[in-house]
Amino acid sequence: MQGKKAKVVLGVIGADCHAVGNKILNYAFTAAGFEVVNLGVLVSQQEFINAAIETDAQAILVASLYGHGEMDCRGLRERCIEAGIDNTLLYVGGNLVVGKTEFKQIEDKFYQMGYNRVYGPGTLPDQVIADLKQDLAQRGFGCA
Amino acid sequence: MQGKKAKVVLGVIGADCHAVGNKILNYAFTAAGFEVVNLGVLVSQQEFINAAIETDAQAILVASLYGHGEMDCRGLRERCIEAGIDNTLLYVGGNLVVGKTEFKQIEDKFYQMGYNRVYGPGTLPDQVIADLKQDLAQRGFGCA
Amino acid sequence: MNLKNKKWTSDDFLKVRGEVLTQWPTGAEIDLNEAAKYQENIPAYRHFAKRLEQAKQQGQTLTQPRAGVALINEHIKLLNFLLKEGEADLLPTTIDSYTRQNQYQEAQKGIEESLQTGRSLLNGFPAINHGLHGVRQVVESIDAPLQVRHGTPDARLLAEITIAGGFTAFEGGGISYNIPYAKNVSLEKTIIDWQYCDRLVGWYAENGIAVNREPYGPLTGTLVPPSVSNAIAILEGLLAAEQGVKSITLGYGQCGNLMQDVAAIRSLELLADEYFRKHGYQDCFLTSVFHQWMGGFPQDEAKAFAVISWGAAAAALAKATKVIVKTPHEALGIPTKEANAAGLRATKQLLNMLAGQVMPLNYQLQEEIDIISAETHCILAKVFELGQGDFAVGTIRAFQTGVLDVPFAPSERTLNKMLPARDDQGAVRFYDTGNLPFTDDIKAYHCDKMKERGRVEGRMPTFQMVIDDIYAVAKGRLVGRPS
Amino acid sequence: MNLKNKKWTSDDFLKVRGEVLTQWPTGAEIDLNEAAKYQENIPAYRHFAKRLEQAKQQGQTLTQPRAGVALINEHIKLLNFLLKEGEADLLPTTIDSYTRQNQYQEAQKGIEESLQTGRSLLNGFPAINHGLHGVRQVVESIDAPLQVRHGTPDARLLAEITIAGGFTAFEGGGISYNIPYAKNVSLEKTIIDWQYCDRLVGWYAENGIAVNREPYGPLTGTLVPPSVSNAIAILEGLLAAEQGVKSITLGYGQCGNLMQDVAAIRSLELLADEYFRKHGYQDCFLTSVFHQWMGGFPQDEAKAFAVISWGAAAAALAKATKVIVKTPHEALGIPTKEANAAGLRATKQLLNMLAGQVMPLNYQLQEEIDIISAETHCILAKVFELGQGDFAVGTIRAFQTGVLDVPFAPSERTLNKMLPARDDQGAVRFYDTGNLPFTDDIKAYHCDKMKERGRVEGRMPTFQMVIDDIYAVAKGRLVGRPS
Ligand code: B12
Ligand code: B12
Repeated sequence: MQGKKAKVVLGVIGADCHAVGNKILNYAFTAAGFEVVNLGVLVSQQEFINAAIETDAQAILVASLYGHGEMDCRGLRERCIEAGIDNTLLYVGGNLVVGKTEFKQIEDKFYQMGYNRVYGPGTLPDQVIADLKQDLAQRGFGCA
Repeated sequence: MQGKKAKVVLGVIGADCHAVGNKILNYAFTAAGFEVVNLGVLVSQQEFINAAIETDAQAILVASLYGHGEMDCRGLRERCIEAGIDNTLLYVGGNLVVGKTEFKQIEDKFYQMGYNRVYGPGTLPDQVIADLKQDLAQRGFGCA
Repeated sequence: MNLKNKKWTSDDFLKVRGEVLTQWPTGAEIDLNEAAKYQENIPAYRHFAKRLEQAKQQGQTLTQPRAGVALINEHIKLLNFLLKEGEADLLPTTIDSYTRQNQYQEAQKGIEESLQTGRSLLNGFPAINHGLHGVRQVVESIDAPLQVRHGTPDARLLAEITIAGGFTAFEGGGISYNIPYAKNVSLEKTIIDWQYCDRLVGWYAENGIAVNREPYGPLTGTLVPPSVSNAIAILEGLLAAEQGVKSITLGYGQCGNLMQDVAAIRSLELLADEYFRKHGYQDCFLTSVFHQWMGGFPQDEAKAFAVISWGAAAAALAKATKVIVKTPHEALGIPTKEANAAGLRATKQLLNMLAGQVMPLNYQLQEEIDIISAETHCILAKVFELGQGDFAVGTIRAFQTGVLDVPFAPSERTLNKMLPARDDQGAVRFYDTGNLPFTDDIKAYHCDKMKERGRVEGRMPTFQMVIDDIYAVAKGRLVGRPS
Repeated sequence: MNLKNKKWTSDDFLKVRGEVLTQWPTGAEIDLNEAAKYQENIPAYRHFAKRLEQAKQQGQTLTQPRAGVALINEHIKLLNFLLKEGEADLLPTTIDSYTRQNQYQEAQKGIEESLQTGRSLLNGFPAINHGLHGVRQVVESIDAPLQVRHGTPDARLLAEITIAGGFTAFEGGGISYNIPYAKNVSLEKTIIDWQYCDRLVGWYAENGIAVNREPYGPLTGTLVPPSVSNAIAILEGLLAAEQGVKSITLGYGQCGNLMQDVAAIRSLELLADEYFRKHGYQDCFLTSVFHQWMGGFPQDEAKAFAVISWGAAAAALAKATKVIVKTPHEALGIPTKEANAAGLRATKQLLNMLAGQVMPLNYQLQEEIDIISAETHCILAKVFELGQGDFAVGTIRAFQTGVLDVPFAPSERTLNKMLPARDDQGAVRFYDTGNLPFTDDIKAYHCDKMKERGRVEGRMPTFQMVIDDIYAVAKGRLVGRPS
């Protein structure tokens, strides 16, 4: 599979309309050689699942900025399993809970929900790209 | 003694040169009808004692702004006693210790050193004047 | 209904109203005549429009925070804290995001989970679920003017419930609460829905109650050039005035370059007066609002305080009627009430220290006023032309053709062809004017400014420059320099 | 020795030097030639004068905190913290008050008590007691330019030890470290003692090492009108230049009205250039320092951050070469290192956001520059006249006659006849010009300004107005209004 472009589904979950980070992540992942399926903002869990199945994506990058992330993100891993795409990497990032909170707490919460990587506010795309490349390489997917 | 002007000795102790508060206290106590013996800044303990004895003052108002108050103010009560003016009221105010500290702690420290009243930063003259009038009245000194 | 910039008939209004009030059970609680009586009893100092008029006349700048939590009692406590510890002049009630998307079921879940866990799991106050009585409980517990702040494309029921409940000001508009807050909602629909809200406010005005309306000025809060936000603010103001609104506050989000920020508010006030007069709305009382920096904030609280203070200073020097205040927690999450009050106090300190200080006119300020005004005129003239004399119709066509365009917006209803970037002094310029209807002179002006910056940085203006600018303030600067 | 503004002879210098070095045992450790060699090895980026020159040429404003504690290791930790966590460009070593009063015995007690209790009982670093080796330990542990900041009327031994120890900048002057810091010390003596310090720095300059000197600009920090502090700054600068100093930073303490503050720095720079050229010191490199608000601070940290930020903004808009930074603990006590770093970071954020933004000339700024310059000229001309062409002699006579006068100073050597107060916009004016040698026009100007304020406040200008102004910033405003 060497040389094939890795595919990621990108979107902002729930009733969240924060678009700026989404546009930048889209730009950065594309520039880094990924094929990005960008669902934009206001994306439901089902839309994430459908897009991942349709495009056979290696990872779903879920953003939540507006504070309802805890409620919105719960159950996505279970839906992946139901949909038979339990191998898909789930990354989540943004301002994940309401209010300023110790990041370690948030991380644990989202790990328990089945997310593979959890990013706090202020994360730069480069870091996420490097992590994803590493995770994909570990899974034997040599990417761009 | 009704009607007689109460006398206070005013000064900034130690190597402290903060003059603004001193000038304002001088003005305010004078305006409130006290006779103020203002020693200004950079006043030693002995100068306070001497002035109080010479003028037969009812109170000594010690200011310390610059942070060395703890070292500078220690022992003044003992000197009063030695000098036979142990009845003199001792007030102290300003930024009494180095650094931002819980005021309660500072207060206790200076009470233990024998000061009758302790004032923190931001004290307005009116409050001190009211307190002094009350303390003097209790001691049977009806003032202006 | 056919979109037109024309005051709705009573029949049209009442017909739609019937549907609106059934969107959620609490809609049934509202009786307009009873509501008008309730509003009449609100004393002047708690009345938003009156307080703003007074401030404008006295040359004062008032402070207002954002704040809202899920539960009524907690919300009341929060607002009273901001009033006392934050010395706020005006108070908000920020609505949660589910309500903004009309997902009242989700909001209900949020209320219940908040009750269970004892902490607010919603990012705002779900006013519709709390209903008329819940809203009035808030109104009656807060001794200050109260405004609803949200971001709701379809806010008709929210307007009905909160105004009947005693709120005296309502933020939003058909453009400004669609393009930055929605993905795929028809502009035609949101403009019509906001005509409804404005007509409702117009109805109150006809009954002697001037509820204040405030189009949402900063849009995406991210490098929006002043002429773009000013044009949209004036358009929404005109649409509101046509429906009978008599108190309007036009807004602008700080860009960070002082001369440009002061010029933006001056130009907004000047042009709004001009357009309102020209189109027959001179009886509408206009005020202005300056939003402290709306883009990404630094995480460090000391640095955040600096950004907040700079916004306060610019608002004071621009003499805006009110300023919307950020908090030292901005980059991280909904602020605690303490952090919110701290932002307010910092702002108040500077507004007081700068009271009486105005930015004197100078060549640079004049240049900024001139360029912003020229651009705004270009846009508004073209919108008018596209609409064949109808600003509502023109707006739709302007967005379709990119004559109006909002950068970094989530909405698919804006072309996203225009791209802003900062010049060497940090003023927001156009890296690409897209389809904005600017003269060649104006285009050349921006092109020169971008080239000048490029020269200083030793790089060609590219999209990377735009990205660098987006991150800049959070990283401690205004202009995103190459590292 | 007879006071004259004339470069000391080598003989005179060496004679006095013999006495100075015996004031405290550590004086014996100094060897000037060895010290010059030590200074030579300090790299340019750690060299104060060079860093300032570079900043001025690049239009940068550098940040510098105040900081000093009793013990060497703690002091090093503190400075490194401010460098890393505060992002400070320049670092200080603030000297304790006993050392400032030459009470080295008391300072020693402070060191010992600090060692015992484990917290600094001194309000600064007792450099003389720590001696040459202690000082060098600090210098070698800090990777940034270092300045001595103090307030010492007789700082001769301090200058000897700290400069030999590797400090590349030394604050103070015969007027500015007497009048605000002493009660009854002869001006003649302090000017002579500071000629000594300047001659010492001049000696280093002759040996190729430009140690920076900074007259202390803000004086009492309390409503000092710009022309008064500018005149004294220029005088001290001229006296230093005569002794051979080649790098001088002139200072000004923020008053709070933006136009006045920017004008004060501009006028200071313009006039200093003029006087230095006129008197033959054009080879002296001049830079400027803006002190964030030096008067009473608000206790609330959020409000303190606002005051700090406003100082940062004014410094940036005035394009001062460096800014001395306050902390959110200012009103309460010596700041923790965290609070100190927070003040620095807030300041840095604004300096970076305002880099490239300058205050454009405008009629109000011009008016302020004109009035400050006119006043400063009046004062300096009269000093020159009183000294029959000698600025040192003239200074003594000027203070005796009130031609120079510093408000709220502890010193009995200033007449204290002049009284400042704010006008309605918050600019610091003269409530009473005392014996300042102003023209009738200038006096009338201030009188009008005070009357204008009186009218607005509905009260006659009285001393109460002055008192209200002294408390104002701490209470959250600039102008002390009647309540
Ligand atoms: C102006 C000022 C100066 C000026 C003083 C000019 C002058 N000669 O007067 C200058 C710049 C010269 C100066 C120098 C120094 N200062 Co200073 N200064 C201040 C500042 C900013 C304001 C003081 C002031 O004038 N306030 C206005 C007057 C009206 O208020 P006040 O002085 O507080 O007095 C009122 C009350 O406190 C009370 N009060 C005062 N005394 C008394 C006494 C009694 C009996 C009562 C009842 C009430 C009372 O009533 C007064 C009237 O309302 C304060 C911080 C602040 N408050 O914001 C620091 C401050 C006092 N200074 C401080 C320090 C450390 C110094 C220096 C050592 C310099 C340094 N580290 O850089 C030197 C000291 C030199 C010396 N030998 O004393 C520290 C003290 C720290 C501490 N206690 O932990 C402070 C708190 C700043 C800080 N946070 O670091 N300073
Ligand atoms: C601009 C902005 C807005 C604009 C958005 C315009 C738009 N449509 O995009 C407007 C003004 C419309 C807005 C609205 C609201 N906002 Co807002 N907004 C911001 C702000 C100031 C900046 C966001 C931004 O654009 N940053 C720049 C981009 C580049 O960074 P970013 O979004 O953080 O994304 C980066 C990283 O986080 C990371 N990342 C993000 N997602 C993901 C996902 C993955 C998988 C990974 C790996 C990484 C990653 O990478 C991105 C690129 O570097 C932030 C606060 C801040 N950060 O300073 C608040 C903030 C996000 N908003 C907030 C809130 C609450 C709201 C509102 C509810 C309004 C309100 N209370 O007033 C509404 C929400 C409406 C809705 N339905 O969503 C809160 C969220 C609170 C919380 N989580 O506790 C914040 C934190 C402000 C605050 N402290 O209150 N907002």
